[in-house]
Amino acid sequence: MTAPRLLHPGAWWLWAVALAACALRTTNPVLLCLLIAVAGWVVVSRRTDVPWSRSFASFLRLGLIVIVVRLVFQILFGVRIPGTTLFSIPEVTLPSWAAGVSVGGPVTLESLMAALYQGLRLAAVLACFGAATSLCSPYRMLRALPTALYEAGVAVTVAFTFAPQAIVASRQVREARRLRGRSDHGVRAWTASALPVLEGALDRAVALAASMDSRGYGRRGGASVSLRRRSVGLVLLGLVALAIGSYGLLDPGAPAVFRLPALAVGVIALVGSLLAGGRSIERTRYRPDPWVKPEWIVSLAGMVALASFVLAGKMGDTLNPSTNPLEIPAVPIVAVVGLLVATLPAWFAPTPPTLATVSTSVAVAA
Amino acid sequence: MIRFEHVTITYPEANAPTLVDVSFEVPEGELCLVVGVTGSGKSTLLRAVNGLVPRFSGGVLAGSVVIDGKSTADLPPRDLADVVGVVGQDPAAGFVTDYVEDELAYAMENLGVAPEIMRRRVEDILDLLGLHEIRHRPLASLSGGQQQRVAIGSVLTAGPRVLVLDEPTSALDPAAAEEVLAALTRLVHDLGITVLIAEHRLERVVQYADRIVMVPGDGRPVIVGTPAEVFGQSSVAPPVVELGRLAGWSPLPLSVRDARRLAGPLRERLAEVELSAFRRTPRVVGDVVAITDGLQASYGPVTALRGIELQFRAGEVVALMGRNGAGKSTLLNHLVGLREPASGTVRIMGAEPHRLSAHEVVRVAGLVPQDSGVLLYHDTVAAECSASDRDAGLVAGTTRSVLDQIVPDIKATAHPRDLSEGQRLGLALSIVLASEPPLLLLDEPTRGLDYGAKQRLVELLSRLAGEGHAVVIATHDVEVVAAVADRCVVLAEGEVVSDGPARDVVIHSPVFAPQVAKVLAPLPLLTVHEVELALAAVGDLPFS
Amino acid sequence: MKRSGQHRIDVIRLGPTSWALLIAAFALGVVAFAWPLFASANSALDASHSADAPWIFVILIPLLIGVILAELADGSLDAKSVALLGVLAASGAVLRLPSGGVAGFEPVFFLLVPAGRVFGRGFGFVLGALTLFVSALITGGVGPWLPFQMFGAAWIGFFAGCLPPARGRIEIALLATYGAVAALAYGLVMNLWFWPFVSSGDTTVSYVAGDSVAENLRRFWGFHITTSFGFDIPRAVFTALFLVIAGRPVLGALRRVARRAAFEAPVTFIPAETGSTIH
Amino acid sequence: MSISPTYPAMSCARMSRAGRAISVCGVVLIALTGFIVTTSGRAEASSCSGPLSGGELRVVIVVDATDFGGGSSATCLVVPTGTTGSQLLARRSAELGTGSVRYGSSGLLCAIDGMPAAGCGDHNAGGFDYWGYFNAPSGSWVYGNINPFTRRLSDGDIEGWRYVRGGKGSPQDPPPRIAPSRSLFPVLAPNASAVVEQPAVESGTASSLNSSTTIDVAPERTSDPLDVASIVTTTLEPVAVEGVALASSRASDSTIGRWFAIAAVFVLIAMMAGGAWIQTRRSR
Repeated sequence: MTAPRLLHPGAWWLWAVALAACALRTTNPVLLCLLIAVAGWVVVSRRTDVPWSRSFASFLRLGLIVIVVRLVFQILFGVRIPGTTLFSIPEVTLPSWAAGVSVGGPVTLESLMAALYQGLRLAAVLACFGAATSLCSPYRMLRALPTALYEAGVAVTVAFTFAPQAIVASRQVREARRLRGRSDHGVRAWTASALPVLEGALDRAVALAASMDSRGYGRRGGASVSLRRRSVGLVLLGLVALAIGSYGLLDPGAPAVFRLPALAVGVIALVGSLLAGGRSIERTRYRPDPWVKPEWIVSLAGMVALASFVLAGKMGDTLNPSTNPLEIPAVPIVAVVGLLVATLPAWFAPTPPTLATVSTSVAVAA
Repeated sequence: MIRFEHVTITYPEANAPTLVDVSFEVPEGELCLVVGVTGSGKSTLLRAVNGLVPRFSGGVLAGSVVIDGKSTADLPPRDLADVVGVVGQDPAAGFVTDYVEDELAYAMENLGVAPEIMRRRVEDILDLLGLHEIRHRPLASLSGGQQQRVAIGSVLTAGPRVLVLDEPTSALDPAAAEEVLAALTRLVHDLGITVLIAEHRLERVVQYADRIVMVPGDGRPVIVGTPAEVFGQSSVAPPVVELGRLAGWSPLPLSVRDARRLAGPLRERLAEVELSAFRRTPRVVGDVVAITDGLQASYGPVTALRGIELQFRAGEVVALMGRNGAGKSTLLNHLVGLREPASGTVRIMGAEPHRLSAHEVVRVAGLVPQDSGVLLYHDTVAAECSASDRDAGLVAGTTRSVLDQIVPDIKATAHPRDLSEGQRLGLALSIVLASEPPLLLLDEPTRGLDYGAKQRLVELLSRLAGEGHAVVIATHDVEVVAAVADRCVVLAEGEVVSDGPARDVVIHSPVFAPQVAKVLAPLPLLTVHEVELALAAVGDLPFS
Repeated sequence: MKRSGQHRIDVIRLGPTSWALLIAAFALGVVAFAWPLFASANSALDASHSADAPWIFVILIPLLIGVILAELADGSLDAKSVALLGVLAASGAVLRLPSGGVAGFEPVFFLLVPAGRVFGRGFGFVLGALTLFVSALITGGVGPWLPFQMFGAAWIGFFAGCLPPARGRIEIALLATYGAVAALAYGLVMNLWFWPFVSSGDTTVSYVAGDSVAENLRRFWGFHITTSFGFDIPRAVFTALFLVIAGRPVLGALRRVARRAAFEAPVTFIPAETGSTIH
Repeated sequence: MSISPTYPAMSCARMSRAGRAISVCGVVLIALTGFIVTTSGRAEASSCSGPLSGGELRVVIVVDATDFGGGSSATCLVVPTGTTGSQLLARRSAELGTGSVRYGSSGLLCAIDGMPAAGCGDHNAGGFDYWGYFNAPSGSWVYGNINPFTRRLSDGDIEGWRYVRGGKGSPQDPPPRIAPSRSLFPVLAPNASAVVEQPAVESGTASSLNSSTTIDVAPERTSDPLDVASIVTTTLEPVAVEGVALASSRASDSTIGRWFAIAAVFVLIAMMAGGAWIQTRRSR
C-alpha cells in the first residue's frame, strides 16, 4: 500500500504497551499464548533486517527462562497448598543467616499451574517489549524524543556512532599488545586494552565537541523566563502529585483520589514540563517522522485489544482461571477477538525499507 | 573576508605563545593554503578562525580575528556556524549522526532552519558534492573520500562563506584525495566560498592555491603571498617547486604542467649524460627473510588476498602500493602473524608467525600499525620505553637509546598522546625496533608527517636497511617511495599486479610517478637530489 | 594531571531546582524499588489484587529520569559535556558487551565511578543513566528492567561524585571500597525490584502484603541469598579489584581530558592595540 | 561478533522453533489441566442415612454465611476415611453444586459458595472479614487452631465454618449459629447392621455427642430453633443428590465447550507460528 518507510516508533510502542497491559490483566494461559503469537506474527511481518530486530527471539527465550525460574521457585519455596501431589522433594531448612527459609516438600500440580500461569504472564509482557524493540530502530526513537531531552538524545546518538568504532579500536589495541610481545588473550589483556580504548575515546570526544560546537550545537534562543518558570512549576507539581500517589498506592486507608488520579496528575504534569521545556529551544527537525493513517491504525489496534480485555473483565469472563481447584481455562471470546484486531499492523503498517547496508556496516564495524 | 590583526595566542600551561603577532587578510573567494612544519601552529591558526581557539582550548588570544565583519571575541563558534565551517583531519571523528542525510542536516537543525529550506539545501549539497547515490547510506559504510566529502557537506549546509579545512586529505589515498580537492575547487569557483586549507602534501594542492600563508613556527612572523613569492624563500616546498628553484626557472612552476613547459632545455642537457650513474646506488640484498607462498586471506565473504607469492630479503626496502582496501594492511598483518592464513603459508626465518607466541614474534618481525598510537598505552614516554624493554626481555634502556637515535630530545615525562605525529611514530618505531626484528613492517608511516619528518624517516629507513633489516612500507607517498624503496610491489584487489625495481615500476605508472619523474619523463630520474647530482656532473649548476 | 586533579571539576552544576528534583526522585525511587516491603495488605500494590500496580513504576521511573535529564541538561550541558557523555557512555556499553552485565560482572562501574569522581555528581548521574540506556539499545535489551537499571546506575554515578576529596592511594582505596559497596547495593536493589515479579504469590520467599517490614525483609533476604548472592559477591570483588588495578590510570586519563577539554580553563581576549605589545 | 551478545541473535529457523515451542507448551499445559479436571470431576453420591461400607465416615459440615447475607446450612456427607477438613469442604460444594471453594495464594480460604466474590481476609473495622474454622470435639464449637488441610476427619465429626465480620482471627470470634448437636445427623435406616459393625470407638463418640447435645448451648447461640430446623430439613439427601446431578452435568457440558474453544485458539496460534516461519524463510 504505502511506500516502504519506517513507522513512527511512538506508534509501535503504544501498540506494544497496550498489549503488555492486556497481558497484565489475565493469567489465562490460552489468551497469553495467543498474545505472544500475535506479537510474534506482527514482528515477523514488519521488522527491519537490522541486528536489533532479532531481539524478539531473545526476548522469547528470556520469557521461557522466566517461566522455568518461576516453576523452580514454586518447587523449592512453594507454600504447601493441598492438591494433587505430583512428587515431593526432601524438606530442608536453610541456616538462620539465610533467613531460615524452608525448602522442599510435596509439590502439587495446582501450585505448579499457578506458577506457570504467572510465569507465562511475565513472559508475555517481555514478548511485548521484545516486539517493540525489534520493530522500531533506536535511531528513530531518539529522533522522536521531546526537544527538552535533546542534549541527552545527542549524547546517546554520539554513543551509537562511537560504539562500533570503540569495538574496532579495542580489537586493534589487543593486536597491538601482540605486536609488543604481550599475550592478547585473557582478562589481563582485556583490562589492559580497555585503557587505551578509553584514551582514544576521550581524545575523540574533544574533537567531536569541537566539530559539534562549530556546527552550531547548543545555540538556543533565550529560554523565556515565563516558560522556564512554567516548566519548573509543572515539575514540582508533578513531583508532589507522584509522592501523594505512591503513598496512596502503599496505604489502603488512603482515599481513592490519592491513588491513580494523583499519579495521573503527576505524570501529566511531568510530561507537560518536558514539552514546555522543549518549546523554549528554537531547533528544527529534518524530515521528522510523520504521524498519519498507518500510525493511527497501529496504535488504535493496540488500544482496541486493551479495551476488549477490560470489557471481557467487566463481562465476568474468566481472565484469571482458578488453579485451586484446577479448572479448564475458559476462552473469553471478546478478548480473543481483541487480540486478533491487534494483528492488523501486520497488514496495515508500511513495510520497512531494507537496510541491508546498515546491518553489514555494523557487522563490519563489530 | 578573514582578517587576523596582530594575533598572539598563548595556551594555558604554555610558557611561550604558539602564534606571535600574526596579521594577514584573505579576500573573499580565494583558496588560501596554510603551510608550515608540524607543530608550527598551523592548526592553532585554523582553529582561531572561528574562535575554537581560545574558547575551546582555553588560553589568551591577543589581537583580533574578524570574519565577515564579526569578531571571534564577541561570538562563540556556535554562533559563527553560519559564517565559518570547520572540517577536521579525520572526518569520522566529527560525525554526530549515523546517516548521510542526517549528518548533512545536523547543522541546520541547530540553527533552526525551516524544514522546507533544510530539505532544499540538503538536496543542493548532495548534488554539489556528488553524494546523491549514498544519501541513505550509514556513514560507517562509506569510503574515506566519501566520508570527507560528507564532512564538508555537513558544514556547508549551514551556508558559511568561509570554509576551514585542517589537512582534509592526509588520511586518504591519492584517488580519494583528488575527489575531495576537486570538490573544493568547485566550491571556490562556483560558489565563491573562501577556503582556508592546511596540507602537508603540497604537491596535491599547490596548483589550486591563490595565496599561501607560511607559518614558520617558533615565533618567527608568518609569510603571506602568492605561491610563487612564498616558495621563493620558504624551506618547505613541493618537489616540482624545488626542481624549479634548482633549474632557476621563473616564475616558479606550481604544477607538473607548468614545469614540463619550462623543462625542455633541462631535459636536453640531462639527456647528454649517462644518468644511471646518478641514481641511488641499489643496496646489496642478503638472503630471504620472509616468504609468502600462495597466501590467501578473507574477511567473511570478501577475499582480501588471493595467492600472494612474495619474498623479502635482508637489506632491501620494499614499498607496498595500491588503493585503500587493496590488501596492503592485510598482507602486513599476516606477515606479523596477527591473522592466520586462510590457505597458503607465511614463513619468517622458517617459522610461521601466527603459530609463534607473541613473545617470539617480536624477535622475528615488527609492525608499526597505521595508527601508531595504539602501540602506546602508558602515561609517560619513560614508562613506554621501560615496558618495552621488559616485554622484549632487553637490557633496560635499550628502547630509550633507539628512541634517541630516531627522534632525539623527547621528554621522558611527556604523555605519548601529547606528542606530535612524528614523535609518536618515532616512539612506536623505536619500541618495535628495540628487539631488532630482521623483518620490519610499517603501515602508512608518512601519514601526517611534514617534509622534514619524512626526510628523517627516509634516512632512518635506509640506515636500517643498511644494517640488514628487511623493511616493508605500505604507503601512498610516491615521493618517499622514490626516495627510499629498492623494490615496489603494487597490489590490486588482493593480487600482486606488479613487482620489480621501484624505479621501473614507479616511472611507468601515471598514478605512482613522482613529480620529478613526470616533469623529466622519459628521463629515469626520480628525485630532485638525483637531478642535482646529474647537473653537477654536466657542470652547469645555475647557482654554482 | 596531579595539579588539575587538585580542584574538583563539576561539569554539570546543580541548581536548586535540580536538587529538589533529585531529592524527590530519590524518595520516589525508594518507593519504586522497596514497595514490596512497605505495601500493606489489600493496598493497590497487593499482588493478590492486581498484577499491574507494580508496573506503574515501570512508567513512572523513566519519566522521572527524563525530567531530571532535561533539568540537568538545561543550560549547563555544552558540546564538550555532551560529546564526553556520548563517548563515555559508548565505552561503558562496549565494556559491558562481553558480559552483558550478567554473571555478576558489571564493568559499567569501572568507568562510571571514576567518571563521577572526576567530572562531578551531576555528570555521574547522567552518565550512569545514559550508559545503561545505550547498552540496552545496542544489545536490543530494552525491557521493563531498563528504567530501574538506569536509575540505580545513575545514583551510583551521583554518589561517586559526592565522595570526599582525597589523593593518591587513599583516593584509590576510597573508590575501590565505594565501588564494592555500590556493586553490592546495585545487586541488592535490582533484586528487590525483581523480587515481586519472579516470586509473586505463594512461595515462602515472596513478599506478603501487609506483613511486618521485618518479616518481608527476612523473606527478601532469603530470596536474595538463594538467588543472586552468588553473583553479587564476585561483582563487588571484580569492581574493587579493577579499581585498585586500573583506577589510577583511568583517573589520570579522565583528568587529562578534563584538562584538554579545558572545562574551566580561563579564556581571555585582549583587543588589538595591546595585542602588539604582548611580546 | 554479533552486535547483541546479551541476547545473541537467533537464526530464523530457531526463531520459528521458539514459536513452535510456545504452542507445544501451551498444548501440554491444557492437556494437564484437562487430566486434573476429569479425574477430580467424578463425584459419587452416597446416602447419609444408609449403611456405611468399610472405609467410610459419616460427618456433618455446618456453613454459616448469615453475616455475609447468605443462609446457613448443615450438610451430612459420607466420605472416605482420611478425608481432610478442606477436602470435605470441597466435596460439600461439589455435592450441593454451589460455587467452588476459593483459596488465596497463601493458602488462606477466601470464599465458600462464592461468598465473598472477591477479596480474601480483607481488613474491616479494625479486624478481618474471613471464614472461621470450628470443630466440635465435645459437642460445642471450638475455634479450629488446626489446619483444615491437615485435619483428618473421623466418623461422627461435625465441622463448622462461619463467615466472621471484623474478627480478630482468635478463639473469641463467634462460631456458627447452628449448634453442633447430634440431631444434625439424620436418623439411621432400620436395618442398622452396618452400624453394629462399626468399631466401638465410633459409637462411643456418637453416644457422648448424644448425651451432650442439650448441655452447653449458650443462650444467644440457640438463635431461633425454627431457623435451624428449617435449614436442617433443607439439607437432607434430596438436595445433596440433586446437587450431585447438577454438578456433574455442569462439569460435562462446560468441559466440552472449553476444549473446543481452546483447540480453536491453538489452531490459530499454530497458523501464526507457521506463517511466521514461512515468512522468515522467504526473507532469507
